[in-house]
Amino acid sequence: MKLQEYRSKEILAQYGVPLQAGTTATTPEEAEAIARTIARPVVVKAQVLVGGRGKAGGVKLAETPEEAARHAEAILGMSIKGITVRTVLVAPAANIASEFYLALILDRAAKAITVITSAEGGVEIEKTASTHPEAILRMPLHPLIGLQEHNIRRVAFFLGISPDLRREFRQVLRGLYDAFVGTDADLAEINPLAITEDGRLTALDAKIVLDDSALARHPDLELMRDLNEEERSETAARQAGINFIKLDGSIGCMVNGAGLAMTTMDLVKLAGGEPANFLDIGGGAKADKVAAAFRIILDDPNVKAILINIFGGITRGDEVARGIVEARTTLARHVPMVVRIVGTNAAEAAPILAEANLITADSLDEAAAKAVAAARADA
Amino acid sequence: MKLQEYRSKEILAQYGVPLQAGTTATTPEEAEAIARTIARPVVVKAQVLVGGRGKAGGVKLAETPEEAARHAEAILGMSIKGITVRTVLVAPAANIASEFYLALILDRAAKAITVITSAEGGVEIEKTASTHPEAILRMPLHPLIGLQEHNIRRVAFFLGISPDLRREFRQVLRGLYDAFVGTDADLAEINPLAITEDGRLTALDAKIVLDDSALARHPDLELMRDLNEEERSETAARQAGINFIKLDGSIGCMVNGAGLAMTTMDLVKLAGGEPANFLDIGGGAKADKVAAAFRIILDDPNVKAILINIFGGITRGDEVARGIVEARTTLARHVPMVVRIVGTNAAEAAPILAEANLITADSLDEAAAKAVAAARADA
Amino acid sequence: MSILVSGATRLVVQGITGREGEFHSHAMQAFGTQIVAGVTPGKGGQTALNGSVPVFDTMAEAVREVGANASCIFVPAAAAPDAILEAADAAVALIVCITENIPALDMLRVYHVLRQQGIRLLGPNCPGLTSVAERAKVGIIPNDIHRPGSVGLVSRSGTLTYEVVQAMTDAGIGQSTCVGIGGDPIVGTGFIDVLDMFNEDPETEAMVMIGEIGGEEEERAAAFVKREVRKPMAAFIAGRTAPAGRRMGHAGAIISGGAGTAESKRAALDAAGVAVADSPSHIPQLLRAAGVGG
Amino acid sequence: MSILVSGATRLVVQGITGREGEFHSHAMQAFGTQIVAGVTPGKGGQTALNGSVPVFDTMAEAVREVGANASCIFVPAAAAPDAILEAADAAVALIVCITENIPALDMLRVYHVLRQQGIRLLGPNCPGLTSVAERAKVGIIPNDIHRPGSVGLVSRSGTLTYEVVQAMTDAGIGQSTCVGIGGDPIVGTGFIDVLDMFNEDPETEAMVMIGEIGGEEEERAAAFVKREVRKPMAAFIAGRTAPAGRRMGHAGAIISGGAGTAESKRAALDAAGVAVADSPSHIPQLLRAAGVGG
Repeated sequence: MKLQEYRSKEILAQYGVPLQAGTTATTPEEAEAIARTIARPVVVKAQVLVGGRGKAGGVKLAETPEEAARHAEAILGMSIKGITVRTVLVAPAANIASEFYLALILDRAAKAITVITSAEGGVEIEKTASTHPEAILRMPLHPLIGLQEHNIRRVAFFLGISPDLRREFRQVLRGLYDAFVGTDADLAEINPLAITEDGRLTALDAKIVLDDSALARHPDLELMRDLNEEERSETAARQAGINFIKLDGSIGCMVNGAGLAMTTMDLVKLAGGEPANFLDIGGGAKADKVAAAFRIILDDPNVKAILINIFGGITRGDEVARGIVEARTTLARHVPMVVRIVGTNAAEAAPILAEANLITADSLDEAAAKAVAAARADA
Repeated sequence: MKLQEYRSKEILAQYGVPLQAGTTATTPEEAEAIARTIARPVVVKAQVLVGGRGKAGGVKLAETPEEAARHAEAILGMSIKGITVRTVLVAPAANIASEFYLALILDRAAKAITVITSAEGGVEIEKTASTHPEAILRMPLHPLIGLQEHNIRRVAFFLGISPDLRREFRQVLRGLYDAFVGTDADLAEINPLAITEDGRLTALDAKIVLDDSALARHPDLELMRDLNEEERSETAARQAGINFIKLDGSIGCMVNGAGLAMTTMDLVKLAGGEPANFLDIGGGAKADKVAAAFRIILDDPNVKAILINIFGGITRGDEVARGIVEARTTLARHVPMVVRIVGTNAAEAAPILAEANLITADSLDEAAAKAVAAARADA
Repeated sequence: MSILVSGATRLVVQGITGREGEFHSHAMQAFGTQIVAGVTPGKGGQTALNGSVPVFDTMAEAVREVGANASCIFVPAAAAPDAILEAADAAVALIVCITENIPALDMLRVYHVLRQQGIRLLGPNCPGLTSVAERAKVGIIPNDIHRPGSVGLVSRSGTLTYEVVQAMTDAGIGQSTCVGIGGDPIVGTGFIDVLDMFNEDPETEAMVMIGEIGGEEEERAAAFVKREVRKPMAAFIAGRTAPAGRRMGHAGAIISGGAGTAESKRAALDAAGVAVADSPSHIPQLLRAAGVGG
Repeated sequence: MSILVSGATRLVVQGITGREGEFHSHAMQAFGTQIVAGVTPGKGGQTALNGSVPVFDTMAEAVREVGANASCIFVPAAAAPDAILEAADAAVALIVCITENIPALDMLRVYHVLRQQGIRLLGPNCPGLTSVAERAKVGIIPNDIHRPGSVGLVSRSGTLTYEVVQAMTDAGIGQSTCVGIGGDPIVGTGFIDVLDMFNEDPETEAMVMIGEIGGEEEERAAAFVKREVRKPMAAFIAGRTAPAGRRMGHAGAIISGGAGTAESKRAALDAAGVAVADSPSHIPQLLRAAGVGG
């Protein structure tokens, strides 16, 4: 789960990272009022989870509170990569002497929390990696004892942090690490970490991405989820315990298992169609879950047909078949359904599906072809 | 550094271990006043760092505050294994249903913090170990990730802790572990850990021994040192940065290096004498340190001769020689001194010692023999 | 023959008294797996699987009392890392963790502790593995999809694995061992580990690898195959249509920073001489084409 | 010949600009050790040892820039564990830590991290080691007490080691390598490790072991010697007169619960066929009696 800049900064501030958090506003008037209370100039920043907000005009400097209000007015309601800006962050602007990139990631290859840092701050690390990779230090930390003082020293010397700022730098990296571990993050990034002209270290922008699997033990962080930036259907799916991602095609997919769900999408494409979604219904899908999955899929008006692909293992085929038949009666909208059930209790599922006059298929390839055909016929 | 029972309990209570700490008293009146404020009966316990206080009559049960005062009167001033009792602990007495032994040690062989536990509480673990070792569970913890929930479960099941007390037991062991790590302990022991007749877990007695090397980062714990139970000369040595242990013989020893200091003692004994002390003066001993060492050695009236054995390495022989000569002039009392200096700058040391008319020796065996002879002559 | 499990496997099931643990223990036992114990803290002294198996409070007892040498874990995510560490401390040789949604930082720790102890972990978030010829299964792969044979299969997925195994069985191509390594970012055993074992296993004549988007394990496996493997191999990679930056069900299935795409993995495998299928159903014909018999 | 260090040792001194670090670096250089760098955070870019050696801010630089492969640590106790971990992260093959009074729990952690990384640590609280024939010394053992020869010496002590070495040299018995393992309860390298290396070292014909009260390392070493060692051996154990329950200077030198006495160690060594001396000065004659020549 990605956190907004202002949420990420709230967290880093709690862990002692020096920064000027600023305050969020949802109206120009609020932005103006906030600007009045802090040192000028201020910066007004769109709070969206997509990249490139600067280029899109979502970050503006204001010399006066009135200017802050005008900028907020321009930014609020703006659409950045399809996301409507609903919140801006108003914070004191810094006079930047130099900028760094400093991040921690969960490094799958190194199987470690890894520091990634560069003296080239303010630009995307992928850009630095492609232009001059030697400017980047990638340092895996020991997985059982974590961030050590010598790790901090090495990063500080790599970045050329001056002796008088080393204590403060230690606080930044220690805080970033503690925040990473404390929130179960996948990524905790400060970009840029700036040295101001008056010689202070400060985190000007921050991004934290949380490990979804760990959210269960961080109810406080779960509350930071920004539902405005999530598809309504994805929110509904999450609440129903269904793995769902909305896509742009016309063939709704309902599958058990993530790998098989991706494969089902791939085969729809291979059959000449476009998947409308990724949907993994999980194990042991009963009627209520199937019904929820139907509602979520059909909430998308583009969906012209549904492909249901169940490989019975934990999930029993006949249960799913009954669930489908039962749930179908509750639907607001009807589209052709192609059902393929194999594996555990597939034989028991077959007559149930036949009786309900559902289109069935033996192989996944066949199911995909039938679903694509059905969607075309329906269009 | 050993901590008194009441100090150990203070620490364990801070880490959430359930116990009834009680309050210390140094007079019978105080003991009586304390007894008035707590549930009866109470137990009055001598606070000494030596074992066997129970057998020595240093632990007594009192039904009334008056009885507590009488017991305190008897115990205060009592001598237990040479230590005069100056403090008693007055605490509520428990009705014990069952008792356990539970300790953590720094296990040199396993190179781990190791849980040692037994369902036979209230007796010394060494006794259980010799009578029925199968009643003891010895479980090393992972040195990098520490106490895990499965470790706690295993101990709880080993001890047969009933389901309703498992949460409380978890708190005991978790607290004991956190206290061990938090104070840099060598040993943290609860004996007995009792289940009372009303079904609560409580630590009735506790002992913490701290790692002397870690005291520098625990100034709060250093303040818990009981100077009453330390030889005055040992306190003085510690403050002078000298490793010193008082013994019962007549030959004072001043050596650089712990192994060589022990060896010097051993050779004194082999030569027919008895060492009066262990003294390691450390590296680079200058005149002031040598003078302090002399004062500490001569504070013991049994000392009839001093053997100085220096192997120059870091320490330079001539510096020590000059230190000896200089320090000797400041001494309140004079005894024969046998000086052996070898290694770095031993050649430069020889004329200094000769000029000062000190008895010298080439080998350690010879030095020991001369010191023993000198002590006899002096006696 | 088989890798990792065999008739000598003496399995303990952690969480045997739970709904899933019990269901799958029955299936494992029905398949032929020798289940010697269950562990559920607090239920020591009871029995499970219709009285056929003793239940202990701790793994230490299960190992001491009945000589368990492998463990299968059906314990909720919050307690699963501790269960794995408990099994490792009890020194079983193989631990298979079925549990999904274990926090990655917990697994990081567990991974390194087990590695240092020299204990093999499969998973978490995996369907386990099945030795077809030896009738030994540790995990949840359905019993009746197999046919004994000489193809070793390794996969990051669950039901997709079943799909491929079923397709092989239907085509008359049998399996030696089928291994699901799990869909999480940090898993105990990777593709290369399993491919290496198959490569050394005299009874495995060909291999199938089922990958998916995310990470670079498939690319590394391809490099390993190119260097070390001479047995015929086919592969399938799921997620060609997966959008970047989204986690596709599995915690590990995400394309990030341009890395981890299906195309990158397919290209790497192709370059390593592995036949890459467009659909799971094509796997059998690719194997046949590579000379794999019944 | 020698164990652990040789002419190929490229030493970096951590804490080279400190008083002790500088003093002993000069001595090591004078003995013949190849010191290639110093490390003092914040003093990178300076030089040490009369301009002969560059100083770096980090161990990573020292290894990268001048190919250091061993480190000697003269860093105060509060910073020493981190310095050891830094050296290990920089992947030098040998780390010798002279520092005393390092908290035991810090060393516990360091010990296991280094073990897992496969890096050899000597110490802490040790005098280091000297290869006499190869003129390579890492540590603080005095330069001029040696005589080249074929006896390997291992000791938990500092000055007591010098005493024994001097006695040997005075008696005309030369040394191959002298190793001080340190007097702390948790040290990186134990008696058995060093005895094993001496046992395998073709240039070491006999061994001397100097132990002291506390722990059971000497007893374990005796069992190892009985099992594995066929070279002549003499030993000395300090602390026959040490009282129980008191720490005799070294953090590890304590008799507790009746274990760790000098008599127990002497008896174990005696049973293993090791000649045990009553005084350090007897070591040479015991060696001669065991057939050791000049």
